[in-house]
Amino acid sequence: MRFMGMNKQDWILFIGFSVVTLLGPIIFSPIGAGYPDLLQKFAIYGIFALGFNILFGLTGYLSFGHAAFLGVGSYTAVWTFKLLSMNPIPAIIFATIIGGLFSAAIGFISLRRTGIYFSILTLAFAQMSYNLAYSVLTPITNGETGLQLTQDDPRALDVALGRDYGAVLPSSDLFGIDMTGYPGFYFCGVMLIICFFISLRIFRSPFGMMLRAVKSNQNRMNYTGLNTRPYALTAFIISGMYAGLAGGLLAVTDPLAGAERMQWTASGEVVLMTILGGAGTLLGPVIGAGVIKYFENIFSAFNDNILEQAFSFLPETLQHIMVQVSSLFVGEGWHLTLGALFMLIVIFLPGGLMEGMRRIRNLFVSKPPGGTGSGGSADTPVQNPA
Amino acid sequence: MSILNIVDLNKSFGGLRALSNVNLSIDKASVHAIIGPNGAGKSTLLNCFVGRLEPDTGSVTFDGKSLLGIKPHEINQLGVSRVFQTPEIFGDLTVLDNVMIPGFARRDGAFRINAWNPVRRKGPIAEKAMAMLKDVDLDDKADQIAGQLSRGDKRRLELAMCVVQDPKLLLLDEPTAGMSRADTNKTIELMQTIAKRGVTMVVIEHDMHVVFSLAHKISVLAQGTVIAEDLPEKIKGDPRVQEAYLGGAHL
Amino acid sequence: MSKFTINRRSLLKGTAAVGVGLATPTIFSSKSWAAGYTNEPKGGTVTFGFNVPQTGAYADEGADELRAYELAVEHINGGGDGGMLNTFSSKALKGDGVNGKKVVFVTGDTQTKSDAARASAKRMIEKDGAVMITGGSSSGVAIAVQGLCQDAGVIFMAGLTHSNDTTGKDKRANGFRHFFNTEMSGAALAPVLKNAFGTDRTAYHLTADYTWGWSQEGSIKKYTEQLGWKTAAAVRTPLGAGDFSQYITPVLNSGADVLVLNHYGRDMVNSLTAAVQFGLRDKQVNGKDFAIVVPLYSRLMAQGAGENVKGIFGSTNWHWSLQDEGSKAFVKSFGQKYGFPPSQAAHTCYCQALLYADACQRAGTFMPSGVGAALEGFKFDGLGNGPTEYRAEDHQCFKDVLVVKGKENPTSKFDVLEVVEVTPRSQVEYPASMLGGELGPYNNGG
Amino acid sequence: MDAILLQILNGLDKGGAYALIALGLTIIFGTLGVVNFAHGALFMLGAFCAVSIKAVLGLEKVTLDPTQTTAWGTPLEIRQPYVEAWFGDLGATLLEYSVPVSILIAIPVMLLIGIIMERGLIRYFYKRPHAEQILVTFGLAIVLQEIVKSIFGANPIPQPAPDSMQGMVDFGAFLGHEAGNVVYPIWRMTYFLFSLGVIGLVFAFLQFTTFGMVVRAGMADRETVGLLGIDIDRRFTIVFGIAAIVAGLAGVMYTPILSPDYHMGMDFLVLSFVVVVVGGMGSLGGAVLAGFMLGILQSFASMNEVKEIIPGIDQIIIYLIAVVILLVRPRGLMGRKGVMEG
Repeated sequence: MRFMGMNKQDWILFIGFSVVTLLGPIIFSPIGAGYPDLLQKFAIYGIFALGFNILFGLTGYLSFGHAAFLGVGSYTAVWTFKLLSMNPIPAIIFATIIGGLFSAAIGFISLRRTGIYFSILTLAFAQMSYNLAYSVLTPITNGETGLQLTQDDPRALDVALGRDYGAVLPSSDLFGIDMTGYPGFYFCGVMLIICFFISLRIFRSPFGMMLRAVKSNQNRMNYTGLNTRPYALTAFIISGMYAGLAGGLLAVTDPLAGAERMQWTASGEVVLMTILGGAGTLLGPVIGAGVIKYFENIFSAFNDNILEQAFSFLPETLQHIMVQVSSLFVGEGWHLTLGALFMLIVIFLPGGLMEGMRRIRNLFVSKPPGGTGSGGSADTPVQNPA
Repeated sequence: MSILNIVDLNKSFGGLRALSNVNLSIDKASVHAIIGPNGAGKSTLLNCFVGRLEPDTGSVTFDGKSLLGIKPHEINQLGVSRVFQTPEIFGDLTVLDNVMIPGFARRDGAFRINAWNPVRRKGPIAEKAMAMLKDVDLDDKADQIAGQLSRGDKRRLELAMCVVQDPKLLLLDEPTAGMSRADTNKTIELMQTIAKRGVTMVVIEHDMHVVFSLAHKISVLAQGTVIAEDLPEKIKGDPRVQEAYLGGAHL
Repeated sequence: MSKFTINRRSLLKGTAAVGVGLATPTIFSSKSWAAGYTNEPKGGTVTFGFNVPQTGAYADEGADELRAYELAVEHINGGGDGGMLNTFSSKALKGDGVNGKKVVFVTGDTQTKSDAARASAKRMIEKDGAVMITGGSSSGVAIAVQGLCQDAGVIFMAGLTHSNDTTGKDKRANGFRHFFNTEMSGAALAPVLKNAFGTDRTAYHLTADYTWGWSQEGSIKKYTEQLGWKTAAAVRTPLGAGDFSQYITPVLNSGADVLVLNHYGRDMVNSLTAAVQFGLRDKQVNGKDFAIVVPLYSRLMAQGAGENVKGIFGSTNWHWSLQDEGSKAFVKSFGQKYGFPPSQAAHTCYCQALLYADACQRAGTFMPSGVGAALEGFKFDGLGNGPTEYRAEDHQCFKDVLVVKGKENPTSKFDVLEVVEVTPRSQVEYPASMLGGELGPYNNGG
Repeated sequence: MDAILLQILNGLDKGGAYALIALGLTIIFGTLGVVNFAHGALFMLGAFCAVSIKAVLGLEKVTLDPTQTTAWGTPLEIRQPYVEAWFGDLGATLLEYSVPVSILIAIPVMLLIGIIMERGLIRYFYKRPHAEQILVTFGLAIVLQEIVKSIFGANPIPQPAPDSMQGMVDFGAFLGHEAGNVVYPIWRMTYFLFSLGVIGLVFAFLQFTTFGMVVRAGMADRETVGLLGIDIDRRFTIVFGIAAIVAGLAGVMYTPILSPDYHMGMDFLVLSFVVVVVGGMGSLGGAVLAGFMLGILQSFASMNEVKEIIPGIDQIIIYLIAVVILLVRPRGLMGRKGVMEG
């Protein structure tokens, strides 16, 4: 019934998730998303959103500054490449640690306030980081151009191990496997699976329960002998580490770190991913991240030619009209579709896409009578929406 | 042998004197009721025990330790639990979760990252929580979301959340306010069982039926001072109390 | 109850097996391995990737770039009136595509962000099989995408990018730039400024606080100080500052008599609007007329500044009012298709598409090293800028630079700039070693 | 000294814009409890009211002259604005004063937009969590700006002030400084005075009318006011409309200072939230105070003397102030306890 403390349903969820992730190149190619870069982005932003969900979905603290940790992770990883080694392992370890330290500092100050005051504090810190990275901190960040590798980087560890990349610009590789293309995706995919597993454990654990309690009633928590601040701070740091890792992976698959990763719009994006998918659910944020990245990369690429082909079965005038109308929503109009999608989701599916799936499932599967009272339910974990 | 000692407690809000020179001593394993008309300072007094308000002068000692200047969660960890006038529960969580959280708080202290092993329905904390829910007749609603319970159920749930911690001192702020007579009686029974386990209780209550069925000792607060403190039967006849309480009418 | 047995080791093994099993076929079928170079076109078509800003502040410029690319593809494939193909000095392209293959294209949105631009370029390379990426409206993006193309083994034909770094510090073998740079702007502007304002001037710089801005500020300072001008101050302004008035007020009593606005796009529109509003255009300082200079002009953006551009000097890569045969052919072809004249961004992008196609045709391959060799040192004419050379040492085009001035009496809303002087190529040339950087070897991918 | 005086003036017109946007935002917070991320879009719509009105006034009669062609081969167009053709000099003046004229037209238009927005969308979100309010209004903001982009393009559109208001005032001379040292553009002074006027009107409206009294009571305690049997719904709609008007007017008048483009609302969004929070959620006075304070501090931080001491300070000053104020004063300058803390 149980293995490593997890019950059957959770194992099915986890294994299903892993299989879908690893089969990504096949599953997503019919919708035009089966190429390495987008798959990498799915996995990386999935990690980012999973981490953000641990903070926002569980404790309810709405941070508007998480992009800062993503950016710090990227810078750390690129610097690790430059100074130590092109192996991605040290890079992501440092990215995660630095992301965690940075979030500890910002979280410690920001968590002195709650509600929108907290949100604005995190936003302010992230915007300061962004503005400084873009200009004054250029020696560290290389400003607008972004931090890049160069041929004459020291790479102390690689040199010590006698590795020489010759005259070409090195790219990161895991013991000889190049981290671009599909191998890069599998590296990110495995990280996503690990992060999902950790997230699953947190959701089902007493710690996760405490984080939900923080969201539900801080007053009662205090009078129950629980100190809320360290719980919220831990969640903040964990999500900062997830963000740092995601930033590190961005640099692993593409060794360039730009300041705009830290802009408030990037912080807003992860909020939108999480809410779009379903805040507080396990799978939702990953799905939300996928949907937004899909729109950004695929919808924006539709141009009039593609549309004309798509509607070529129609008579010419009708085809023309259809192309005109739909071109408002794709290509350069992809933002419009995204905005409209946010509105529709929030108006009709406040629980995000996960709620939509639940509703669809409920249409087909009638609810088991008597709820959880029947056989084997003693082993189900505390009711948590997956 | 007293567990809670309050000495010369004073608290003013602006010019208003809410508490003046309050002295109280609560015996271990007793039920001590504090009664008094509205605005007498009962809730202010309670808030001074649990770190919600800081008194101007005076001392509050529990089990030999001062309760002043420390945070609510630290006071709770010393063994003081509190039931609020309007139920404070975790509305988004299930009823069972609500009762398990205090269990974890008792086992793990104010903060512990226990993030790897899942919460299970087996094991001492869950079993104790279920037993507690049975005591308050909520065991069949264990999987409901607590926020959807009726008001009376919420109050009993909050009581369960406090009792499951095995507190040394339980503070109750009008535990039966707004309850039906039947519910009130059930609650009285429940509190009597708890009292029998040796839990010290301080009850603020308006309902004299509740007070006299539970209290071993009663203090009467009026205009911020204790005007009487005695056994229930003596308080009943005390003219000062009747004067303060009902302007002379008999209880 | 079923027994749920699975142990960690077998789980990992299984997962890994699935991963490898999946990866193998896709890796071999996708790119490289079997081919000689990345995305070698196998069928009857060859794919170009047009990566332009479609959202954000440069969306209009991006849209104009895209129009130019569509026009170029049409002309390369033999459609339309042939545009500048008729005036182009190289006659390799016959209007039947490139190397016998019809040109098709894919588009993407850079959002004027390095990350988004690279993601979009990667999609074109990994999914759509693009053999060349071109476009863009900012130097940061150009450098980021250029680096990516170098790694992936495709050619990058830069769009509008003006920073020295693109073909200087950050140059790459696979990258080529037709557009001019800040160094050339400085060299071209200096003599004109000397004629207009004399040699006894004090300049005050407002500079967008990022690499392009610094590059621009450095070049203008260098050349004006050679003239004998003094620099009162060089103040960095945040990108997208909106209202620039707080940076303009200190200019008023600074003693400077020239204001140099090292801004582009919206920042240029806003800072210029504020400067004019504070009366700087009509001000007298030290007995001289105060002057404003905008080193890099864009006609599209000048429209946004409206009447404020009148009489203000700057430089530009190309302008539709030029009267050479190439420019006339391009303006006619573009204007008849879209109803308005092309911008300099459209021009440079059109040229880049043509130059790339021509080089492929001459090289007889799309392999980057072959195409690069055909472009290196390539001398051509008839594309609107006079005799031009793609310098082999840094892959930078050298050609005449236009010095322009905001027109006092425009005849239409497109007619906002007038050409003051065409600075000959010889005056704006500099040694390739001056800007540093290493091209490195070509990368053919594969 | 003159430099400082100039930066104070500068901060005042900037602050005027911040205060106007923040005022509307905080009214919506205070009364409706809605976090309106579409407020920047209202500012942008106001600016585009001015653009549209100028476009309508500037509609041109196009005559084709087949004898001449443009450089791109189409017949030369001879254009004359209809208003000039019809009304002569009056028409020319109208075109000249299109920005002030826009104010009159922007008021009903923005009211209408506000009412449609509130009735059509916002009212369904009064009781929903803040995160959902943010998402839906953010989505709305994107939709609005993309629609504007598809009509007007992405480039800034110049919107000059009338000729008579394009000069400078010698402010220093009033104060006995040397003439010509402290001069300030007339339009910016006008903007500052205009913002004061609008702020004054809003305060007077809330202070001296019964409607305003109900709204203020609603800000203090919504539930109780609802219990009094007052039709609070209809009033909320109007409140939203007023906030839209204030944002719109701020936008109309700002166009000669900043050529409007579709993205300007987003640029002001973050800033206006910072202003509101620094002032204290739901506090009208706080919003105005914080608006002017941040405007002036931003101007000071941009001075070369300051930037030499702390490089980059002008890039972060607003956020730095926000952090400091929120740490020292938990609810901003004038915020009340319990508002938006959940």
